[in-house]
Amino acid sequence: MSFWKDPLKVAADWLMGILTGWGMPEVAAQVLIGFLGVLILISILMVLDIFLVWVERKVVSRFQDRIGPNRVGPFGLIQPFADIIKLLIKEDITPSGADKVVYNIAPMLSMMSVLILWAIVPLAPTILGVDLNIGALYIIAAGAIGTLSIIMAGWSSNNKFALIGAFRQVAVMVSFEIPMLTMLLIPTILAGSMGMNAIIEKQDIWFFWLSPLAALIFLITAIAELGRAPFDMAEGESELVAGYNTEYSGMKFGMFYAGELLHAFTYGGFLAILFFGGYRFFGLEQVSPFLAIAVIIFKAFVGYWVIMWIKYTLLRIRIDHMLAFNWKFLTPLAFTLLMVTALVNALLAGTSAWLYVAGMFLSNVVLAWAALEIARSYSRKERGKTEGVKKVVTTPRSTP
Amino acid sequence: MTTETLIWLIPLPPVLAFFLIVLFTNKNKALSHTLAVGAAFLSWLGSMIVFVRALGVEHLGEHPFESSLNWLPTGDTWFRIGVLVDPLSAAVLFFVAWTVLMIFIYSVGYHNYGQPEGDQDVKGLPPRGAIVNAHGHKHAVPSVEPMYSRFFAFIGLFAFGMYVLVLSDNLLTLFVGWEIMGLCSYLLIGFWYAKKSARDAAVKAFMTTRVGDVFMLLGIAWLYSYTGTLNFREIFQPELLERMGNAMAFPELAMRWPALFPFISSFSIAGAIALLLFVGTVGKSAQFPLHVWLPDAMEGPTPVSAMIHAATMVSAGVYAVVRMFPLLEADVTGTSMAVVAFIGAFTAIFAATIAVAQNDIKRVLAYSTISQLGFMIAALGIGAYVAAVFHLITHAFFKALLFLGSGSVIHGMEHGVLHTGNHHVDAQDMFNMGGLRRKMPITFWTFLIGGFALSGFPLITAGFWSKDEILAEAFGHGHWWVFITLAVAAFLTAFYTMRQITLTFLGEPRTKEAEHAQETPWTMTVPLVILAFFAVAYGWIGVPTGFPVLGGLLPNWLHEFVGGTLAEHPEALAFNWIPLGTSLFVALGGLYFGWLTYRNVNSPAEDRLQIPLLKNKYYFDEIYDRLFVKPAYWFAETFVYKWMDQGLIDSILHLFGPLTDKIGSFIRKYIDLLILNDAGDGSYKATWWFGRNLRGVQTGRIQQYLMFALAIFMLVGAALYFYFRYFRLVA
Amino acid sequence: MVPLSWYLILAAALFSIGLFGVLSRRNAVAILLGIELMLNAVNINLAAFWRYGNVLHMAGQVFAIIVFAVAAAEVAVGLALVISVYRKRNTVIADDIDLMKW
Amino acid sequence: MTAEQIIFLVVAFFTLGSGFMVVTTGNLVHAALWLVATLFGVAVVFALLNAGFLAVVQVVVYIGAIAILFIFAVMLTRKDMRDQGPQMNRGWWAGALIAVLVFAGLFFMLQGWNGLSRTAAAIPAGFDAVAELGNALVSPDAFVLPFEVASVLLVAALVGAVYVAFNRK
Repeated sequence: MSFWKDPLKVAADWLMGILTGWGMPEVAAQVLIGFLGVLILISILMVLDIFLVWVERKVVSRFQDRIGPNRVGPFGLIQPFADIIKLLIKEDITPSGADKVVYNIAPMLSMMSVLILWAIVPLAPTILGVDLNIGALYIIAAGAIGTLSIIMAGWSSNNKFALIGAFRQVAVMVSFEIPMLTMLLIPTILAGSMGMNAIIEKQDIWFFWLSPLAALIFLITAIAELGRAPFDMAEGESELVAGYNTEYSGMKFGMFYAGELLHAFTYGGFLAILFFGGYRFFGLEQVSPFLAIAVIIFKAFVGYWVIMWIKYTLLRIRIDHMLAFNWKFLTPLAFTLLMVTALVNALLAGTSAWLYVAGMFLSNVVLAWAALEIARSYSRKERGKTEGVKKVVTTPRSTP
Repeated sequence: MTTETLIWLIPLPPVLAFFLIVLFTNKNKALSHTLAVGAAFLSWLGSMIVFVRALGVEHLGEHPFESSLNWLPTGDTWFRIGVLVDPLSAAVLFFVAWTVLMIFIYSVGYHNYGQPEGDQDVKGLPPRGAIVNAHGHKHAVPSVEPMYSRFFAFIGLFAFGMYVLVLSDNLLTLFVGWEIMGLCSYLLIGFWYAKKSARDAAVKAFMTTRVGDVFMLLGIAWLYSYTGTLNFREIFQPELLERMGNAMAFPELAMRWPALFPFISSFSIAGAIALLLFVGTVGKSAQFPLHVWLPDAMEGPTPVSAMIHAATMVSAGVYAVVRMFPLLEADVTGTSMAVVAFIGAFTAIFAATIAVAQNDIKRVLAYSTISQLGFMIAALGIGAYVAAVFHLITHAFFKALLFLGSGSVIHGMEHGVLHTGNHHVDAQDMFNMGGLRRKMPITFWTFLIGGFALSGFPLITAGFWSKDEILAEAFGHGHWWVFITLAVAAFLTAFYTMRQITLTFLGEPRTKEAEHAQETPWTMTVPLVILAFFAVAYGWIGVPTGFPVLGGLLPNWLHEFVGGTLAEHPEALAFNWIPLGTSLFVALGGLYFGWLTYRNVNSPAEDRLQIPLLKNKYYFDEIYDRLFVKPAYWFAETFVYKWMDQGLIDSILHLFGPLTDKIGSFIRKYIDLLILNDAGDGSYKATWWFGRNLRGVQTGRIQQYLMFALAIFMLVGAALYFYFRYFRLVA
Repeated sequence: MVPLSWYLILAAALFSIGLFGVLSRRNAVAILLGIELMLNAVNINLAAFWRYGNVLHMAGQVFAIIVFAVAAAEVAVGLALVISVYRKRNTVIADDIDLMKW
Repeated sequence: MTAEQIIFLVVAFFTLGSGFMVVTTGNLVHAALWLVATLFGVAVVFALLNAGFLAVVQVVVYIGAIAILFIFAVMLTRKDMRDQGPQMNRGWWAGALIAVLVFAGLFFMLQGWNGLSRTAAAIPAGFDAVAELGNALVSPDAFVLPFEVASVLLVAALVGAVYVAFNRK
């Protein structure tokens, strides 16, 4: 077994040998090695995160027909480091009425909720933290911690804008968790397992082709979970200043910011894993784990790029529309899709692969079309109501 | 429709009419009598169809129309009820259908349908007539019966009972019909219930027949317990009859006191059962000694009398004996037959003598009925089965005719009474009549036919043939004393019949009312004519084949037909001149002497036969009064009421009164007030006190409740835990 | 290896703490918090008995799942009631909500 | 003392300590956050018991939904953001006494039970607890009826909660 086939195991065995050679008990050595692995992963992720800041700024400037950071380093690549230095040396303000402990824990939790997701992300068949057999649920569980961090931040700031922003964001996250969870169940059904590796192994045909609608809904809910535009009502600058992180400054704000970026990239990764074959690319993953890592990073970046594309293209949606869209459209659609998928899967399982794929794909298309038709007729009705109301002469409101 | 289905349906129309009239149409007289007569007509029609079909069946006795269904579950088996039409039933059904229909039609006229309502009429009394304004001056005309609909309802039910009785294939439903008729006779005799005499007569009839019915029920029960069936054809299986005829009825009695009760102990089971059933007939057919109710039953309306005495009820009694004749015959000792023959013959002569001295036109007929029924019973007693049935049928026709005729006479007389306005004149007393032949010609001629038939006027009338046959049988079988007794009775019959005709129709009117008597409407005369036809013609079907000249001219159809009912076909008797001569002599002689004696008699005083013994019916009512009624009253009044109730029980009760009072006051003072009352108050006070002091516990604070609950739970739980842990844990 | 007793005692302690919260806190929301602790103690017991009993028989886990559902239902209804009461009476202090007394 | 025992003890003390804070802290939002900590501890206990599914569901349902709901409820039912006055009622000592007694009683009863020191058998190789649990929940031979009843209960409770809390104006 060479380093190039299974680098993680070789490295761990090598370290174990060194540590036990130093007279360390095996258990302690294992814990230490695990701890070391986590540390390395997080370090890489943080570096990646810094790079993501640059990517984000570059992409948005391109969308907005600008050049973006270009002074510090080649293509402005050093710019994020300059930003970090700026954040670190800024005054760290804690509002006078703030609940200090909670105020300080919140950004950490926010960052944590993103980082723990990477425990289950398979970068290659052998390079992954843990192959949890309940991986899909784990994503939601991690999202729950993110929710908690936001409400902690909003409440502890002792600022009404922060609190309102937190409430909004939490409401959105809790709501969109439901279709997201449902959509996580579709790869689960198709793969017959919740484990990430098992899901990837099953994708001889991308699940995207089996259930494009599920991938779309997952993308939408992921954006909502992230609180990014068009679902960024929580931090709508014009009315809430900056939402739950209004009172944060310096590196604490930086953690929220970095957390969000990394979160977006992570969801891009999950989109790739759940629907686009993860590290698999025409057998490249079999050649070398490092190629597999390259493949999944590339796919994650594509997903991230789509998320950015949407963010910088669409307008912000009103909070009630956001929730109504979720509860009245997305959730029923997700449930229906789950049932249809389960049904078609059960009906077509065992038939020829082509028939299976075609049936799955068509059922998704038909369902999407039907849902859009229903939504369209409903909105026509709503519009009719509104137009009817318009004719009524409004009386000036009495002063409160 | 199959004959069996039709037979099932025959009894239904009258009972439907009964319910319809009672429930719906009792306000409407026309509708009521239409329903009743229509129902009677339907039954008549059905009966006639069944009769004609029965005639067409060869050996109907062996293959009767039969149909039955499960009725009562009796353990593993069912008690089945059903209908049966064998030759006997068919013959009886024939005359029942005719007479019932005639009586129904006659009733319409009898109850003055179409006449105005009387202003003085009361419900429960006969109509007294109404005053109408016609031809410029006031007339008294008969008024319509106030309870017109009620009458038709009752006779409908009565007809139902009779049809059920005739068509039954078992003793139980026969008894049901029997009892329905008993009820209806009670209701109809007491139809004018406001009259005390009618009430008493109804009660008397009911109670007297009840005596017989109880014995009959005993007989039925015995029969059922012995044979396990009440179906006629099953009972009359020869082997079963033989077994019953040879078995001793009272073996213990015969063994213990053979000398004391030679008579009773000699009965076979068949004989004993037959005699018990016969007692029922004695009651129903008014045989000695249970005959007393029948003359009193004349209190009812005349169609009822005709119904009871001719068509149905008394016939039913004889019919029952005829039905059970094989059982009677099965008695090897012959004791029961002798008893029956004796009762019949004695009743025949006994009632005939009484009839001679009666002045009431209907009472004469009543006693003549008893007498004629005695003839039939006596005929059965000597084994003259066919003769008894023959006489039963002919008698039904001519006696119905006579009763309806007498009703017509009374009606005519009442017309005269209304005309004169003298209500003290008894319209039923024959000495108030006379010379009615000119006033009421149809009634006269039909009555004459009926009377001659009753007397046995030779050759023409039906009565002659049937009575002659009975005498011939008695003579032929060597029952000398029966023959002589019946001959004397026949002579007396002819005598009092002629007396009746003479006093009623011949001579001159003895009262103004008789002068103003009028012929009755067609609804009454048409039935008379029809019945008169049968009273004459029905005899011709039973002319003995050995009769000189006439014999063989017509086949003796009746003998063939009815005799087929029995398992052993009875032999026709050889002809003998002695009984024929006797019957010729008694009939013609009786008639002649009757006319001779009474052609000039104008008042009861001149009637030398009005001797008190006969007039008072041998004092039988008085004897029964002393023997049964008075002691019963005494027992009820003096013994039970005065001594037992007032003396013994009341005194004990009076003892109880103060005692109870004492106990009550003691209980009230020391238990009620002291314990219960104060305890009640105390409990309320305690509740109040506890509530007052414990309400602090109910704080409304959920957590405190939870604490209490948990504390108690822990205490109880700990107690239970330690109990089971340390005391109950085995090993 | 951890013996079963440790889990059971942990559950018992957690249950008692929750019970104390239920009995002693003034705020109705806090009482509900105590109830949550008690339910979790029960769940620990269920899971522990599953693990230490027959692992192949899933009753313990299934009932833990059902307890989750019941807990969610209880919190939803309980908090709805608390909010409703707060709207009507402007208080969530359990001792003040004592209308149902003598 | 094995590593597992150490981990268990740490988690247990963390859980109990935060649980104690839940019921004693004066600040209700802190109480809710301490509750989150407790629930997280319980989730770790589940994980120690090899009930991974329960652990994750614990986090999803309790922390992601119930705890959030509590914080919402706390904030919706107050006039100002700070808690005033004592958070314990007057009879808190009685509650404490009963709680201690309950614990003592449970402890006492557990002592008398002979299955107490039982150790867990090893999980059979190839045994997938999640798949087994899934089968048990929907198998007609097992727990499909309680499962469905629980889901109906949940729906009814949610509808009821909406109805109760709905602000009619």
